[in-house]
Amino acid sequence: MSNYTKDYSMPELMAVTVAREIRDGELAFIGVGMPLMAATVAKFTHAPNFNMMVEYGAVGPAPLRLQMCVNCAVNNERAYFAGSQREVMGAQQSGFVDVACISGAQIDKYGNLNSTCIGDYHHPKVRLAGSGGANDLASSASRTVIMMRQDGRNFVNQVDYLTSPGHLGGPGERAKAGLVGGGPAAVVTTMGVYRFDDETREMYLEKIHPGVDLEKLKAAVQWDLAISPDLVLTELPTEEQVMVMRTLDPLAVYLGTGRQTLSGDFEAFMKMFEDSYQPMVQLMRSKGMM
Amino acid sequence: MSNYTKDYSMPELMAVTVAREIRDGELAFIGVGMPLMAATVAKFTHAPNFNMMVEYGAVGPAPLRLQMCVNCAVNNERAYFAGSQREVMGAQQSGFVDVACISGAQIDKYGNLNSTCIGDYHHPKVRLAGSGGANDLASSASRTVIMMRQDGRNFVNQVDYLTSPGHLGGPGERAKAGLVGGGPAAVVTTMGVYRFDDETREMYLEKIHPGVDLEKLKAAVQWDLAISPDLVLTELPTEEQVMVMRTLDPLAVYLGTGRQTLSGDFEAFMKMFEDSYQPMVQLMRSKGMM
Amino acid sequence: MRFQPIPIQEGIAKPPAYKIMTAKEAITKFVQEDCYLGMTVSAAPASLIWEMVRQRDRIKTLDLVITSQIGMSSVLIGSGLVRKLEMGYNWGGIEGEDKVFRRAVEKGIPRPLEVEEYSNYGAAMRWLAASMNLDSIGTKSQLGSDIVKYNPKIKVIDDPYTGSPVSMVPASRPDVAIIHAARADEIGNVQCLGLYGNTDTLARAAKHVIVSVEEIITSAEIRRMPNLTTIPYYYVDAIVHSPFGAHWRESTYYYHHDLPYGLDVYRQFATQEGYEAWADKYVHGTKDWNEYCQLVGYDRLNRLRLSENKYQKFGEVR
Amino acid sequence: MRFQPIPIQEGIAKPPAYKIMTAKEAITKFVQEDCYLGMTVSAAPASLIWEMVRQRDRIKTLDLVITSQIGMSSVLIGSGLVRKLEMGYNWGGIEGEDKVFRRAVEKGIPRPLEVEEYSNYGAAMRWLAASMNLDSIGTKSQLGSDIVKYNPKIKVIDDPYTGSPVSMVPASRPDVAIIHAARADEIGNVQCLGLYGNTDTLARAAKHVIVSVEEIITSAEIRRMPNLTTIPYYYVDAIVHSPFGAHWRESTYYYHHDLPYGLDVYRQFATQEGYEAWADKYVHGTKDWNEYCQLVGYDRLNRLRLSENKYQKFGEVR
Repeated sequence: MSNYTKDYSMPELMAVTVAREIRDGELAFIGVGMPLMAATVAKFTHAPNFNMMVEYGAVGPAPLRLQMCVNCAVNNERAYFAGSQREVMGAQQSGFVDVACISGAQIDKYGNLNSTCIGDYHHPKVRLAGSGGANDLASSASRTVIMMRQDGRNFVNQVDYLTSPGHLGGPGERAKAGLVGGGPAAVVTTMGVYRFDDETREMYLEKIHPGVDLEKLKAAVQWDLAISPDLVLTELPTEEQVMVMRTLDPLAVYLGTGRQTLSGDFEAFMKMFEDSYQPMVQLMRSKGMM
Repeated sequence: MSNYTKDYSMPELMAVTVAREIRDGELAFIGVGMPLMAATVAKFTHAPNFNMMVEYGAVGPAPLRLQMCVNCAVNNERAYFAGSQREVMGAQQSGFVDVACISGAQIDKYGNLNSTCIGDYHHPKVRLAGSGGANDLASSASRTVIMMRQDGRNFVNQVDYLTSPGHLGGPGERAKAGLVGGGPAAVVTTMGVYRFDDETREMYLEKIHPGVDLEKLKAAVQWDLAISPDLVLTELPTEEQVMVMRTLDPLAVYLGTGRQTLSGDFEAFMKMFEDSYQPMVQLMRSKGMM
Repeated sequence: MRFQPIPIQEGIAKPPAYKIMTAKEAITKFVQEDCYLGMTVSAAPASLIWEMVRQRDRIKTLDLVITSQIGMSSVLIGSGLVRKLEMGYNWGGIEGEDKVFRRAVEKGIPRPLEVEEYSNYGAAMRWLAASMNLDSIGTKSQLGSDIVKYNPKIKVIDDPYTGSPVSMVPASRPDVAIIHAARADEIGNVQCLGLYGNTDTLARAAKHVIVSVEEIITSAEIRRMPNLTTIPYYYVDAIVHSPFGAHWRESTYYYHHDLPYGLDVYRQFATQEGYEAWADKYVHGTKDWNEYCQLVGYDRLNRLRLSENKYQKFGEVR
Repeated sequence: MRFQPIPIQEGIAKPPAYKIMTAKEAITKFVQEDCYLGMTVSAAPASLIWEMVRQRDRIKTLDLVITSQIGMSSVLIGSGLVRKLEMGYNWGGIEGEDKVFRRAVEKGIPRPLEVEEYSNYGAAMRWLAASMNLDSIGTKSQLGSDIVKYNPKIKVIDDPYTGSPVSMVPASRPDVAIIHAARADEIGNVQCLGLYGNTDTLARAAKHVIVSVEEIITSAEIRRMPNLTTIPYYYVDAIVHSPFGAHWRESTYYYHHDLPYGLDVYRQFATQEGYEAWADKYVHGTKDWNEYCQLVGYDRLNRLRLSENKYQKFGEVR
């Protein structure tokens, strides 16, 4: 089954790597963008009984088209449940979410994330979106998988604003703060895959992406990064995994330049749905999903 | 319109008297039994835009048959809303219930009710049902209307257990306790109709039922009962009011001996629905309700 | 590849696996001695209650938590299974005075019954709190009443923002919830149709959830109107197919309350001997719900169904 | 006698009266200067937002409370109406970076914007608290984060039962809620179909509620499936009939997100001049929602509808 391909982009590699963090039968809290692509890959390949939970109130959607947003009509498509945010967020605070995918603009060695502001909170250099559901998921999901670009400046000693708790200041601090979830289990970046030491709760490098230079990676981390003695290359995407992503999102809206393509071009947008409809039907049928 | 009738029973007089406490356009929290009959009279006569709220989660049912219980299937019949108790109880705690009908086994002069036990709580002579929704409604409804038998022993100086707050110990005490509702507005018994003095919050007799002796009524109250200087006779039921009750409940399940009649008699039960179906359809049609 | 349900795993979220079992299997698997059992009465999970009474020698003792119960808790209390009752209300409703409850509280027959008491909303909020993993929650009910005086688990505190009094109730997290509902698919997505009281929060508060249903439907039917799903599959451990499973009580869109039966049962419950005679015949004398229905008579049950459907049927206005 | 809707009276419960009015009438009647306005984005109440922007000279200032907003709040912030934003999240979603929000917070353009910040669930719980008339409620979110550090309105306390830390948030009771939904009858029973986020609790938390809908339906249709009623009439002040009323965003079962339009709008919003040019043309340049739809083009809107209905239609699986 593992027909690896070299025909992939970096966002596709990241999405596939995140997908592999999702196990069959699990319930995962998923936003749009890369997490959605990862979830879709998981569902259509190794985790057919995994289900998505979407923040505005959907569980288990099985759509034939690309979601646009966490409150999007598409999330209702053949879902098991559609209703309130309270339902899904209440379930997640109660520990029913096995895995959640979150992100941030900055991260520290304990996996604490900032998605609120760069610079001083009251006079920000860059104002960002704020927590959204990220703080909630970081607080209460059984485990989180963090995805982010690694740009050389955002693996920091201290985040400018701690939006979403990782392991806070180290061992035992989550429990002391009253947090019920397990915290971050993995960080998937444009350079590699990181996990957290069971004892110190500090991040270490587990896998490095093909073609990434280890020294450059280390230079892109402000602290003295621990490296796994068993450091391996990140597993490549399979042909099927890449096919799934390109079938659902042929214009690479989430993993490429689709948004630039579509801005103002209504005909291209309508065509995207028309073109992807039959391939998606065939994909769903081939997987016994419809 | 007021064609008064003398063909009525005491429970029917009480139900009609309670019905007159309900104003058009209001939202009333209604249980089964006498409150249901009162609500039905109101809806079919002077308050067509009044709606019932039922504890297990229904609003505005317009059934063609007799409700059996607050969680009964009948409450779903052509309702505006069906769902959770949280919905209706949350609304009522927020003040959306204009009027609620409650009852109890004992009452004191401030309208505090006991529906929990007779005698000591830990060693009760008679164990009763407990609060149910009565405490909730007594706490938060804009006003309550209390219905009860007056048997000579239950208008007491002190209730054995204060299940549902009336005006507690007098003026200002509800607000001090943190209660958000207005408390009892009227008490309708087998003898008369009582209201509460605006200043002292003590109960006084406003109306006396036809045929009831005032001295006997006073003797049936443990405290020195205040009597309105404008004491009047309770208004009689109209022919239409009695007709409504007997159309919905031809065997007097709630206001008579219907339960004895029906115990073990399945055929009589089926016949009750068959017999009442067409008259109810006609009644609903005559009122423009279907 | 077909989507195959996978085996039940350990974990909080129940997987989307095949969950249909018999009442006997479900009760045997999930309800153990000293179980803290939550139940609601909309609709009544009668087929599950009967099965617990059948297994009373194994189960021995239950601590029962309800909001309000009308009728059905009598069957459990009369069996001697219930040691403690956390409640807002317990009575017979239209069937009248609950003499089973009275005997247990007043005279300790068939065993002493400890009562922990709230208002209905207070009791309901305990499941709401647990459904969100909160340890407690406030309500504006119960204030100034003897409910607070006699239940030390209710704490009246000042709201930390406004200083207004609020009565706090502790979260209730039953070991097992038993629920009756209209429909479910085989992986446990449950639709309650009509009024459902506190069923939604109870299912979210309990560690294990057993749901008996009138109908098993396809997952495609669930997916047709996902807004109607009251309890998503991840809360549910077992689905028990029990047509007429709420008898003598009602099931919205399916059948009407069997009032003559209920009144007659309550007449028999006036004495403990009467209770035992009824239970011997209708519960212990039947091996499962189907046999109970045969004893009541499917002709009778069918007429209750026709009567209900004359007035209302799902998706129609009649 | 016909059942006649009665006039609106004073009181908390809104009566079952005829409530249909235009967006202009509803906004004029209920949204005043310094209004504390609650809104959700599922679906987006675009027709009501446009109308507030048209009336910005009268309304002058709003304090806005949201949980998460994707796109639509930019239109209000860019207009200069918003003085304060209580929020969990504010960004463009798939449309990208919200430069309107950034300009307001970073540079005070077009006016300074005070931000009061929660997690999404923390923000949502504020409406849940208000929906039950509680002054505050707890959550297990926000603990240990800087959200608590920078928002003094969040209080971390020990649960009175278990001593576990819980972050309390104060109830939010907006003066007015603006909501977009699928369907309503003329007395204000509202059905949200599909995901509805926090719409249910917002409607219960606010003092006045304006709901724009895709379709006006009969009360008989409401009564056909009362389980689908998301907001009963007693919460609702005004129903505004706004077909395509969430454009450029989606409305489940009605039409798809108009992503090319949204992306183009966000491109224009990169500068305040761009915002003003867009608003001049599409908001101030149209007198009502129908004119806006004409400007966008009903042919285009209709194609979005056909696209949505190819994938899903209410009551069917496609």
